[in-house]
Amino acid sequence: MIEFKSAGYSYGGKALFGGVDLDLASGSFHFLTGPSGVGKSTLLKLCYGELRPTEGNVTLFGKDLHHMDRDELAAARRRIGVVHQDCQFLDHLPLDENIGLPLAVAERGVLKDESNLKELIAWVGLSQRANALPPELSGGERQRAALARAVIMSPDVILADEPTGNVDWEMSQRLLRLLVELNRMGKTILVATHDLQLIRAAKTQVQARVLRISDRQLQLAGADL
Amino acid sequence: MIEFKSAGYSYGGKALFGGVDLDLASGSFHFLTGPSGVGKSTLLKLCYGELRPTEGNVTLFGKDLHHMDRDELAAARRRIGVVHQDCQFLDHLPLDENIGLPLAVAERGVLKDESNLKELIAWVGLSQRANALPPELSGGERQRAALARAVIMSPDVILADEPTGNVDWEMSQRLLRLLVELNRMGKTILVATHDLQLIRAAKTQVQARVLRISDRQLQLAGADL
Amino acid sequence: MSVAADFIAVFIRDAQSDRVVPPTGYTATLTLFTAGAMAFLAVFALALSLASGRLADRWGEDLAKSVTVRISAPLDQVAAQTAAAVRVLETTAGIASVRVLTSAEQQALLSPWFGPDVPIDDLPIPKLIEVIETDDGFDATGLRLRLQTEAPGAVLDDHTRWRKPLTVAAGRLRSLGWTSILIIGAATAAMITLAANAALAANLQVIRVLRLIGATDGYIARAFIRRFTLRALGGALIGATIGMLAIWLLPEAGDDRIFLTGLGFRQSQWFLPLIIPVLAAVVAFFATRAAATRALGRLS
Amino acid sequence: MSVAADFIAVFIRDAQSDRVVPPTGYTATLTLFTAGAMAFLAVFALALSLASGRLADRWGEDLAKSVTVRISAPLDQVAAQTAAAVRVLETTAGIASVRVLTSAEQQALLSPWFGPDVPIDDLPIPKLIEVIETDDGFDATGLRLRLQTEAPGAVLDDHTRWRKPLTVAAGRLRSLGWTSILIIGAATAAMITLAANAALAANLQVIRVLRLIGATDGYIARAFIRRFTLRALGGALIGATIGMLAIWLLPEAGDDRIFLTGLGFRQSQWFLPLIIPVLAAVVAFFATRAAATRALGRLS
Ligand SMILES: Nc1ncnc2c1ncn2[C@@H]1O[C@H](COP(=O)(O)OP(=O)(O)OP(=O)(O)O)[C@@H](O)[C@H]1O
Ligand SMILES: Nc1ncnc2c1ncn2[C@@H]1O[C@H](COP(=O)(O)OP(=O)(O)OP(=O)(O)O)[C@@H](O)[C@H]1O
Ligand SMILES: [Mg+2]
Ligand SMILES: [Mg+2]
Repeated sequence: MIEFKSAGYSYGGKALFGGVDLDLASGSFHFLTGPSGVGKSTLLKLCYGELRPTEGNVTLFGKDLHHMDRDELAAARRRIGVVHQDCQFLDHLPLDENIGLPLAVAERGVLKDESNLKELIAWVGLSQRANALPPELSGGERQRAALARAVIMSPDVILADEPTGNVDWEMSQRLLRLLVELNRMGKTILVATHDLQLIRAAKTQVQARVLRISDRQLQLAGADL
Repeated sequence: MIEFKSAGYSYGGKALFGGVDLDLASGSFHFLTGPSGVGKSTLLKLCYGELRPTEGNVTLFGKDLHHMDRDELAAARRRIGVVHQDCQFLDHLPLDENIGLPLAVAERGVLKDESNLKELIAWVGLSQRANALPPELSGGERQRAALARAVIMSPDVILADEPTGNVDWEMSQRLLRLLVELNRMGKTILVATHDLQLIRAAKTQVQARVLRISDRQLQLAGADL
Repeated sequence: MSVAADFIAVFIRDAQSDRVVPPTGYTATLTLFTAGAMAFLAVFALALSLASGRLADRWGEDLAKSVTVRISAPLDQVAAQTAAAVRVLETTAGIASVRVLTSAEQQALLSPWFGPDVPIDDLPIPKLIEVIETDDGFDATGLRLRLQTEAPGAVLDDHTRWRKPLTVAAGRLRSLGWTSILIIGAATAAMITLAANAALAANLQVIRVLRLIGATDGYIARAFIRRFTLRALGGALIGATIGMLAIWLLPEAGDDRIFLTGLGFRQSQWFLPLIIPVLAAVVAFFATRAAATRALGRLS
Repeated sequence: MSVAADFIAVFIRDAQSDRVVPPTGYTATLTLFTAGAMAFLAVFALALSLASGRLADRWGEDLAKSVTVRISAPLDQVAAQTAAAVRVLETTAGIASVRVLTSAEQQALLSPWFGPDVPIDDLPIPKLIEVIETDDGFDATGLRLRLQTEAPGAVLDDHTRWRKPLTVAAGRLRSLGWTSILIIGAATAAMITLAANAALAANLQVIRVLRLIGATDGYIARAFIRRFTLRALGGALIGATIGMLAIWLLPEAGDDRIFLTGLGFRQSQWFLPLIIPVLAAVVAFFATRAAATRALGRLS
């Protein structure tokens, strides 16, 4: 689905990482970890084309990011669900419309009354808050909503950046179960997190590989995780 | 310093909690916990007057929130350092100026070259990023910067809302040490978090009380924490 | 998408993308108001231009081409010299018509000064010949020379020099009007561009979110373009209508030979101000389109 | 803080609070440009008003109060009747001065029509008496009756009726100018208010952060007010200067008795357009102040 070929990224000269070879194969489940500021979010941004690699290549669905035009990129993004670290919403739309936004943008219509949407909102525990505006949500509620929005389109790939930073342990387990279930349905999943407990819990449920950025390299984490 | 007298809050009729009696005495260290959406951030907002209680009273530095005018509130806020859950910065100012902002606003001048500021920035591990604009920071870097901004003025009270949600375990221990040290210097501290590990780690270093919101009540958590 | 298709799309309701782009608040009102105020001013400038134009034209026709030849001669020679002068004039190239004023006409000319009862015929006052030039005009120096030999008492008197400044003034007023319209138009375009840019800048966050979840540039731009174009159109329509109403209500003095008592539109001219809202919409369309393209280009 | 102190504070540099409030980008340019364009238009409207005003005044003085009495009588009675009429006029209330035109003057009046060599004195044409009214004017009917008995050949001829429409036109043009100035002023105020509101709305996040870390309302408002006021002042200064330059460069025809060939300022009038930027600054100050107060009031 998404492939890195000796890809690297640097913000204005300062290389974050380089020579990354990575294949997010269909149906795979990856964790990405590493200390704060090491480049986890940056690597995720390469996966959905918010950034282009400053060295090497990144291929989305078989097409090189360097050669995709803006509309192709938009099309590719509709196949990728992303939970951003700073979960961004449209503050003037109620939560359910925000979660349904990818459907609206894909011009499949606003499916406010679709049962799938309602079910999903219930799963992340936001049924009570469906009509609230994003600024009226608590931190954890926003994070759950972001995850719901990322999966609503049933995308091929789901990228989640620190999806459980603001929720309690029980809720984080619940969100993890959602991701695991989607992975069992064949979705490709990549989760960036610093929460090692979450990774350990996941490994009991799913065959997941744990990647770690250190020394400007992407490494496979040892069995200690 | 900050006192709740049978205070309660409800957003448009839906009561979050009520009858809260709480005294954040000078030099005390409190944790506030509870599941996502239970009202932790709301309770903190009452502590610095972003919200006024819908029932009962909240007193800041001996003055009732209900009777404070806008300039009095501003003055009180200069004695309270806050780490907001969605760490907000001025995106057009570099990080060091953002961290020094409370000094500027208190009209004590922009102390860009003050050693205190530099030291603090180094403590939260941001020396390398001092000239970056906030949107160029990683999630964890923003959170650390927010904590630095909260303590720069050496305020009497420090309120931190989920200050370690986006940083790894080592960094969170480091930030905790900063708070503990400030508490030893006599500052009043209240940290809202869902990270029970952090609370446990803190209890080994400092005499902290753990509060929990549940059943719309503020309760003292048992010895299990 | 082609420009034309884009423009037509502006007028097709799209509830969904209208909802996705947040209300643009003050910039929206600003656009509406700016378009309205500017259209109002433009209507007045247009009326001023048209009225001065009418005036300049009329004076141009009535006066610029009118010349008088005056015969001052002893009473017994007047008739002969007049006839001679008329012959000369009739054979001069560039003269359309020649007419000797009657006593009654000459009396009418004098009456403001001397009252209606001057016995013109008995007086040794000059005879006047009215000459209408062709568009090409005639050679005044040559004519003067010929008149001197044929009718020594004839004096060629060119009225244009009395009236010229008035024609010039009318022309200048007209160009002042057109210049104002140009300035107003340019200012409106600039203001709408800036307002659109401000709205886009304020909504950069929204645009970023939309891009990130896979919205195409067209989808995002459309909503902004539609909003600003319709707002400029609406505002300009309101402004132009109020302007036209104001002009229609202006008291109209009968004689529009006199300056600006007839500051208004004549018949079909009433349709001219209606072009203003159309122009405003077109300007807003291109301004917002350029602004949106630029803003989107900055996002990945 | 008092309004006056607030206003003065605008002109005191405060590098720190200027830095804290983010650059307002397009709304800033918009304000600058709006103020400039509107000031430019206002200068022209002012020039138009002043020129028409001058004209109306001059015609008012020269013509509205000038009346002629015409003595048409047999040649031998002219002198006696003229003297009688002058006596009557001199004793009439509301008449400031009375003067019999000399032959030379009468000849000058006639020369456009008859050439310079009419032998006025030998002709039985009427004698003219120029009468200047006082501001209050005189009773025309009463005067006519008295003249009829004392000097039967005297005819009171009121020039005002010939020139009145011109005076009316000039007056109307002047009020058109003033109306434009008012509309331009109101539109500018509205636009600056809206631009300030847009800027505040776009910066709500910044304002919230500042409030949360303990900034007072005054501190926050000051930075916005200063910015918009200075921008309106600067823009209007530029616009007014360009406008004045344009008017100064207009070719000036000599005789400003003729409409608008003298569209310009006279001596001290050149200072009048300089009031425009001051007014723009004051308007911007109050507009931004109100907008900031409102925006801040919405935050806790
Ligand atoms: N736009 C940018 N311009 C310059 N530097 C940037 C930019 N974005 C991020 N950085 C820097 O690049 C580094 C990596 O950022 P990134 O967000 O990828 O970290 P991260 O691993 O996600 O960290 P965290 O766990 O704190 O979220 C950080 O030091 C950050 O300051
Ligand atoms: N402005 C608002 N209007 C209406 N409801 C609100 C508003 N702000 C918060 N809420 C609701 O109040 C509840 C408590 O919010 P709060 O932010 O205090 O929760 P929290 O305990 O901090 O949760 P988290 O751990 O997820 O941050 C939530 O359900 C939230 O949706
Ligand atoms: Mg990150
Ligand atoms: Mg919270």
